Amino acid sequence: MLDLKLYNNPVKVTWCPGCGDYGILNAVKSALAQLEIYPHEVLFFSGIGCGSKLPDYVNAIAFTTIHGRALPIAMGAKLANHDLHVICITGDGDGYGIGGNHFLNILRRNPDVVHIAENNMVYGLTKGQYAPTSQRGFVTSTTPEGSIEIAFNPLTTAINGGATFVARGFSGDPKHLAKLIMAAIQHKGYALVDVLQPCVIYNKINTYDYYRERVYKLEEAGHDPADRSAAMQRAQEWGDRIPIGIVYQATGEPTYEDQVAALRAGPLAKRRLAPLGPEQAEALRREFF
Amino acid sequence: MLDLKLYNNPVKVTWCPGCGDYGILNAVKSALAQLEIYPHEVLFFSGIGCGSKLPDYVNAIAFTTIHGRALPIAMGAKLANHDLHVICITGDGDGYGIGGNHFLNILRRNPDVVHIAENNMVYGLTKGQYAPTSQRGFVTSTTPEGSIEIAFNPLTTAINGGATFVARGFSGDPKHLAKLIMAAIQHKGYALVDVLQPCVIYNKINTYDYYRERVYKLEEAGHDPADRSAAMQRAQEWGDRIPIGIVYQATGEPTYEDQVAALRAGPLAKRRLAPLGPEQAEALRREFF
Amino acid sequence: MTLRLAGEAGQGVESGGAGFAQALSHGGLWLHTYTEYMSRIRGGLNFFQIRVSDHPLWSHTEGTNILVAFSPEAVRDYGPHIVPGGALLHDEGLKFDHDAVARRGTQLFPMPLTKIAQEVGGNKIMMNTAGLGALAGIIEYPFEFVADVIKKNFKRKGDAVVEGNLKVAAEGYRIAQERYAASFDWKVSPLDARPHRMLINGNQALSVGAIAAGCRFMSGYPMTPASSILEFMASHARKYDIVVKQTEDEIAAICMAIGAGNAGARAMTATSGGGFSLMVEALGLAGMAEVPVVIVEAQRPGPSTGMPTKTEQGDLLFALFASQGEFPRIVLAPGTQEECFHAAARAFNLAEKWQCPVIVMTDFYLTTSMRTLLPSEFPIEHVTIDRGELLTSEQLDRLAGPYLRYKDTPSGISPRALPGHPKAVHQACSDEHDEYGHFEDEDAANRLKMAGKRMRKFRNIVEDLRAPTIYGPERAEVTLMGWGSSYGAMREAVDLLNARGVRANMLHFVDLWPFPEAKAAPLIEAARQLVAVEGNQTGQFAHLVRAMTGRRADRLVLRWDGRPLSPEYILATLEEAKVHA
Amino acid sequence: MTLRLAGEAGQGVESGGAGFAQALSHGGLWLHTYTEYMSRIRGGLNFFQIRVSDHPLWSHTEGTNILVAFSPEAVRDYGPHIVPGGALLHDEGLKFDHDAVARRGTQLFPMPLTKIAQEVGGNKIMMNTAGLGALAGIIEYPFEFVADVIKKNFKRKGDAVVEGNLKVAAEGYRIAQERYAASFDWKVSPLDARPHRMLINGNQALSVGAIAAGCRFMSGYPMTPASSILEFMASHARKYDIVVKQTEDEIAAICMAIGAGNAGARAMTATSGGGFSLMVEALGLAGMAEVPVVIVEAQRPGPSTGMPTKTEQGDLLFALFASQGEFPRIVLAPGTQEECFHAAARAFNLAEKWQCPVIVMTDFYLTTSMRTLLPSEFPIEHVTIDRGELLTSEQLDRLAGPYLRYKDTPSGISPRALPGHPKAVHQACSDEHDEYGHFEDEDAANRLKMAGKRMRKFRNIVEDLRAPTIYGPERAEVTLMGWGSSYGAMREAVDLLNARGVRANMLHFVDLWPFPEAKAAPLIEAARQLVAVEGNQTGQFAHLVRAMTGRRADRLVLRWDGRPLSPEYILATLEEAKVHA
Ligand SMILES: Cc1ncc(C[n+]2csc(CCOP(=O)(O)OP(=O)(O)O)c2C)c(N)n1
Ligand SMILES: Cc1ncc(C[n+]2csc(CCOP(=O)(O)OP(=O)(O)O)c2C)c(N)n1
Ligand code: SF4
Ligand code: SF4
Ligand SMILES: [Mg+2]
Ligand SMILES: [Mg+2]
Repeated sequence: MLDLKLYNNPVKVTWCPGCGDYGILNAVKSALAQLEIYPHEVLFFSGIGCGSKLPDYVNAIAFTTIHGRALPIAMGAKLANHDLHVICITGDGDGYGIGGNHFLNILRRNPDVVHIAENNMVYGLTKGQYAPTSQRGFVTSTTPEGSIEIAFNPLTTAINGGATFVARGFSGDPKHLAKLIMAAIQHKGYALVDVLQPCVIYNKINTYDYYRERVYKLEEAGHDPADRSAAMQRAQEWGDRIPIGIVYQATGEPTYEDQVAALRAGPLAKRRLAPLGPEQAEALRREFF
Repeated sequence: MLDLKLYNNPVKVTWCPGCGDYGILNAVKSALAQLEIYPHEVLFFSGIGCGSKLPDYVNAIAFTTIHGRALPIAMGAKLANHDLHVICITGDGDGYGIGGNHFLNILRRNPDVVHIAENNMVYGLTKGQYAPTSQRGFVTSTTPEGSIEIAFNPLTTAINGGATFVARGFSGDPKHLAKLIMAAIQHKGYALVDVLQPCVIYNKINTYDYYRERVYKLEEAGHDPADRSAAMQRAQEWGDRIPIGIVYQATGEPTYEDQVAALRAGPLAKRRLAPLGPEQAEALRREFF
Repeated sequence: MTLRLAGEAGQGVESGGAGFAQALSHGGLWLHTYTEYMSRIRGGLNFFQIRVSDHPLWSHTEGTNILVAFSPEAVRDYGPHIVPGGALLHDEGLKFDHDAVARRGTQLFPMPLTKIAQEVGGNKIMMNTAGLGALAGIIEYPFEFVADVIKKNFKRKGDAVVEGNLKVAAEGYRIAQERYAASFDWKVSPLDARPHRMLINGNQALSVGAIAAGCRFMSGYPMTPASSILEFMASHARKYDIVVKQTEDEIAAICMAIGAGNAGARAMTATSGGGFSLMVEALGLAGMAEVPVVIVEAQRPGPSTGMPTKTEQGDLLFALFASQGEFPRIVLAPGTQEECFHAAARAFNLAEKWQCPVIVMTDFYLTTSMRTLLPSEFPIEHVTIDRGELLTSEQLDRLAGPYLRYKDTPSGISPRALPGHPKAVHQACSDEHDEYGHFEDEDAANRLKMAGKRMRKFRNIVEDLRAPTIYGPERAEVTLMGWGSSYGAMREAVDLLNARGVRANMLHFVDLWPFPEAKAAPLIEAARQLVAVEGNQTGQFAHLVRAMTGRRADRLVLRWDGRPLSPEYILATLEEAKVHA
Repeated sequence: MTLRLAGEAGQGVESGGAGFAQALSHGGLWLHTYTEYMSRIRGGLNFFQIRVSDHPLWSHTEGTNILVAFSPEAVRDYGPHIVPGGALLHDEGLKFDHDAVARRGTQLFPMPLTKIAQEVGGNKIMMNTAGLGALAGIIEYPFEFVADVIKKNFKRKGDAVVEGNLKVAAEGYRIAQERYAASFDWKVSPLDARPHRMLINGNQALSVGAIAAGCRFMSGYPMTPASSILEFMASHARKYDIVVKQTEDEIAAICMAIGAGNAGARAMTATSGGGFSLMVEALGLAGMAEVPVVIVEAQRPGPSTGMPTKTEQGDLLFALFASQGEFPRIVLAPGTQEECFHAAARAFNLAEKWQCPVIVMTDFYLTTSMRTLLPSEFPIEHVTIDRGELLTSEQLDRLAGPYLRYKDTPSGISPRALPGHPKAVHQACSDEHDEYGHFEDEDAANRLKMAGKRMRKFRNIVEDLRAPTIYGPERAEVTLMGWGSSYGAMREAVDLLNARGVRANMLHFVDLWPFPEAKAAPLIEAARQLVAVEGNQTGQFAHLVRAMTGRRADRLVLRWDGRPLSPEYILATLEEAKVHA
């Protein structure tokens, strides 16, 4: 285990006191330390939102991108240098709302990318509008009479869409969450860790207490993550009992990188970049003779 | 039943001879005629693609929009005038690929909109690239070694995402398809009709013969569309046997329009547009006193 | 005089400041408020400042007469903005470098704010009420005005809260007046004439304008500084019969508005630069299919995510040319809150008359700054609603030939029929199309006809657009030229210049595109020294003016540090330029 | 002389035409090909035309010497383009108005094409081979060249197919020569010098340039006329070690390229206007985060879906100003196929050197038109690869202080470290940031520093950019000014004008942005009569030139009917203008 301080940087954290994002930050650092992944070996991507500030607070390579687009940017980076660990941090609006189509598509591709979604069921940074994961009836500044949409379920969507690793954590239990993140990093392929993250300012429904009363651990409930239909069942549970833990995991599926011919000789970014030799050049020209 | 000729217009059809879109066109017209919906009572929307030319070939109100965006435009139109029938025609690339996020979100909203997806599992109009619904291994100009992605399953995605009506038709059986479209139009809420549509030029795998050998009708197989988990099962069937028919239907769910206060007094587009009265005006100003 | 409240997000700087502004407005005073906050929800450093006067104000100005600081950072960062002889009001427990402040000649007004809040009100959170009371005491503004606002604003929280806050405010007032009023030179007294005034910011004014114009549909995706329009419309949806929809992204937002606009509901969306970027493709659809839609582009500093809670006018050329190909669009950039109202109302008329997208450009500064205005500036009930050539049901009943959605006419406007009439079954189309709206994306002659029709429309729009506003003496040595939110700063700069003996005037453009060349060119030509004043780094409007008229601005006064132009900034930059010239 | 093949999509017009062009090229002839097709897969009307000469060609020209028509529509629409004395070659069974054609003085060359195909080849689909054979017979081009191409192109279909086609072509040749060669005036003979020549279109040339420059990653979403770049790269991915990814949309396409570019792979995406619209937000991200990425924008007529398979230069100002805020970007618009190669190669160097997005603008015409070129125009092995200030692993090992990703330097370029080195742990950021890359979206001084750095970079880029090309005599009465694909038409127009005694020259811009003012302004000033020649409706480049230099074009030669500019079109428009002046 590496020293946790390795991941500290001097940037001041700007989250509200009590925000669920703190727990996620701690869990992320702890997972990296336990897996002995050095700051220069991991590439973080995030979008825009409260949660997306997380990479700014970790000493590691990072790219804070634009709202909703962390996943395809991360995928491009992974394909350019698959020696690096790639971890995406998105909000729920960011990752499942505006970024919904990229989410659907990364599921089908299975790159070796970890996706941690800070799911506070609200838009935090823009001051409290409803999010795709907001529960029906949720009252916000843009839904004064309550949301009239069915909440987006990231877990069932991920499993149904082809994800090979799907977990849910709770930021109120950072130790458990760290374990999930470790498992996600170790998983070969796309790994979603959806995190129940209380927003203490804009979500007065899905609070720490709300979750503490409801969450239970799948590993203690005899759940077998390899059982897809059981996983779908668990993924649908919501209300009195909310499962956390690894919901689904399929092993042995090839990653996207595994299947690309051009990547067999090692990461693109590490190849020497030089003009083609005269023979290759001539071959290319001859195609047009 | 109205005269089918009512829906003819003088525009020349530009689809390839044998294209599966012809069967869909016929089925659409037949459904309208059978339901006695006049051309001015129905508003078609489409994106861009071979299939999206369909509305140009029907005498009805139509809006050919941009690639991937028919669904939100249709939703806006429905909210502006919910007296009109709204039918969206999309390709698979159009509706499930670039338009994937709008697809996810219309499922959650349940407007009374019919969505007919011409699923040829390929990009037709741009000359044969793979589509999100292309089966793994499908060889095209952009996947010369075969697609390495898991095919997108519109049916399971729709059911999982909250759709209240999900059906699959086959353009080789336009009569059956017309029945499905009629049921979709009569359904209150979002209704997806995914259509197996052979592209005779660019898809040499999923041909008429391919489907004729495999399709079976759910209504003849004792399937109960109200049974969600049976529906999920059927929606996953692919290979030797491919179900067509109504896969899933939930009745009694309110439509989006039903739940919006401002729509109770009738369609927005039909209200008189006049300046606010002096009292309302004054009330608005007083908010800032 | 300028009062500034500053502290962490969550300390009630904004709500307290707005309340205090109300109290001043009720006293008949004229205000301009200006707020800055950070892109975070708690902590950090925010301020809300109120410039107050006995005559109408157009802008904020630099310098603070009294700073009410709720955090050490507030003292550190904003202490230096206090003018000589000005004061710092703070809780007596606040830790900061007293000497440094005193050395600048600032008076220190420590107050037992926390103590009052706790002991009199029974709750520490009333500390900011205590501060406001104290502020009123120091400037000797009658307590009754403060009390009235407290009663009004805390009403829905119950009597106990009202009572507590009243007592805390009164105690703050009493102590502060006693201790410090005598040594503080600036006072604010209610005026004799106290007509009802509105205290309103740009986004509110724009939303009111939209409601007045019969906006029936709004779709949007939250983005600072545009979100509050969506929120305002949502909170007024039920009362004014509007469908308001937060969408999955900005693409869906503009698409829904286009769908609604095409189906006959006046429709709008609002966003900032990043969201506008996502709307670009559909903007072109509205142009090609000739769909009326209003798009508010509330600018903030870019590129990309940039500075989400700061201000800039950096998106002008982007808005003018966004989307592939060439099509009619209208771009308006109101300069003041009242112009926001009028621009919004006009936007809906222009959109329907010319059947094209209308972009209304504002920015963080204008959207969040409030000014006091007479209600007569908001003639809601007298707004004209002009739907342009929209065929009525009766006209359609009488239609002889087939209905041509894209009829080639001399004006370029094709009379519009809403979907639903049996005689007007028609198609709208994003591909090049014939007059019926059917695909015709091959034929050269048809292309020339239809593109020609659209361009004719574009050229004709200009007749509906307005010349720039002129302010100041007719023959001037210096002409300031600007657009959008810089109006107020330019106007006050012109006054200052003239007061200093420099004959200056200004040209301010609200109607930007199609560029009102015929109306503007002579005015621009006439300028002796033309100074472009813009909140961006490259002088985008100067670029436009040169491209359209050939006239190059002689000087540029640009600001791009995320802060708004102010009269002083304009003057100082002009001075500097002289020095360097 | 120009040969045109025309018929329905699916009749092999394009593949047959390309094969015939190869046969001519192998004879040492110089070619320019031009194709038009419809936005449909079968049916409709397409053509492929070959202009052939014994000297290099720069453009297509109007008028066809011989039309090979496979459908009645081909005769109807293109018959009128046949020059006096020209001929129409057609299947004897083709139904069309013979008299109308004959009345125009066109010779009719009916041929038993179907019959030959069926009887000699055993398959009707060889009819188009019969036509090509006949065409060769009429122009008396030696059959061996045609035979060689048939052997080459049908090889993978097996010997029987090769044999069949050879026999069919020979029979077509024989009959046509016998019957019509004598009465057809234009002949094509192979030249004595027959060095290897490349026959290549703009998209192919651009793709070859990208491969030559070490492009390692391409993501894209199909869109005419850009798709063939993605397809070319996909088909060469394995051989040249490139990751090629078709994405879910254009947003993902540019985002993946940005991710790859930032991680150290030379990355590109390609699209047309509608897709570029969707890329606008991420374009700004690349600008702000300073990520090298190459974006090809292959224009087609807009607005919106427009005319998907036609040509236009309508996106210039959009590309220049797309995305909110102000940031460095580079825009290149190659004018010819060889320039496509060079522009692509330069684009990757410029992107990495200046760490910014580079947009390469082409259009349907340039991307699909082929020209014969000497292989020496494509010095693939001599392309320079300049990655700019990219710190090596060794340099990083020796780094003393902390690594500053966005170091404020005199050039504005911050030396780049790729992710992965222990000494260069760093962050890229879309918000305004400090030199480390950490969020700093509040501080005014930091903003001025960082925005200043980026703008300095932008201003310095211009030193790397090239002046416009001048062609024609130095002192001219008329100067044609243009950009991108109009090069060829302008150049031939200049030759024609000079031949007619009008002293004309031209200025052609490949490097558009940052506008190479210092290099271009004197040339523009020097023009006596400045004529902007552009494939759009509003004169976008003329706008730009006026904005940057103050000089207004004296005349505009614009084309926006979906067809490319041609020498004749330019001349005719100039004539017309004179008449109307
Ligand atoms: C294109 C675009 N649209 C909108 C925004 C404004 N925006 C910033 S963060 C955010 C949503 C935040 O919600 P979420 O992703 O759930 O993150 P949270 O703040 O809740 O952690 C939005 C809409 C933006 N930055 N870019
Ligand atoms: C934004 C944008 N990107 C790309 C295109 C080009 N394009 C037109 S149709 C199409 C895909 C067609 O596939 P699909 O939607 O499956 O319809 P089909 O032609 O197969 O019926 C594409 C990519 C476009 N018009 N707009
Ligand atoms: S607003 Fe909510 S999500 Fe954002 S920092 Fe505060 S508590 Fe966390
Ligand atoms: S390409 Fe395929 S989908 Fe398109 S019209 Fe032809 S057969 Fe139909
Ligand atoms: Mg959230
Ligand atoms: Mg398809």
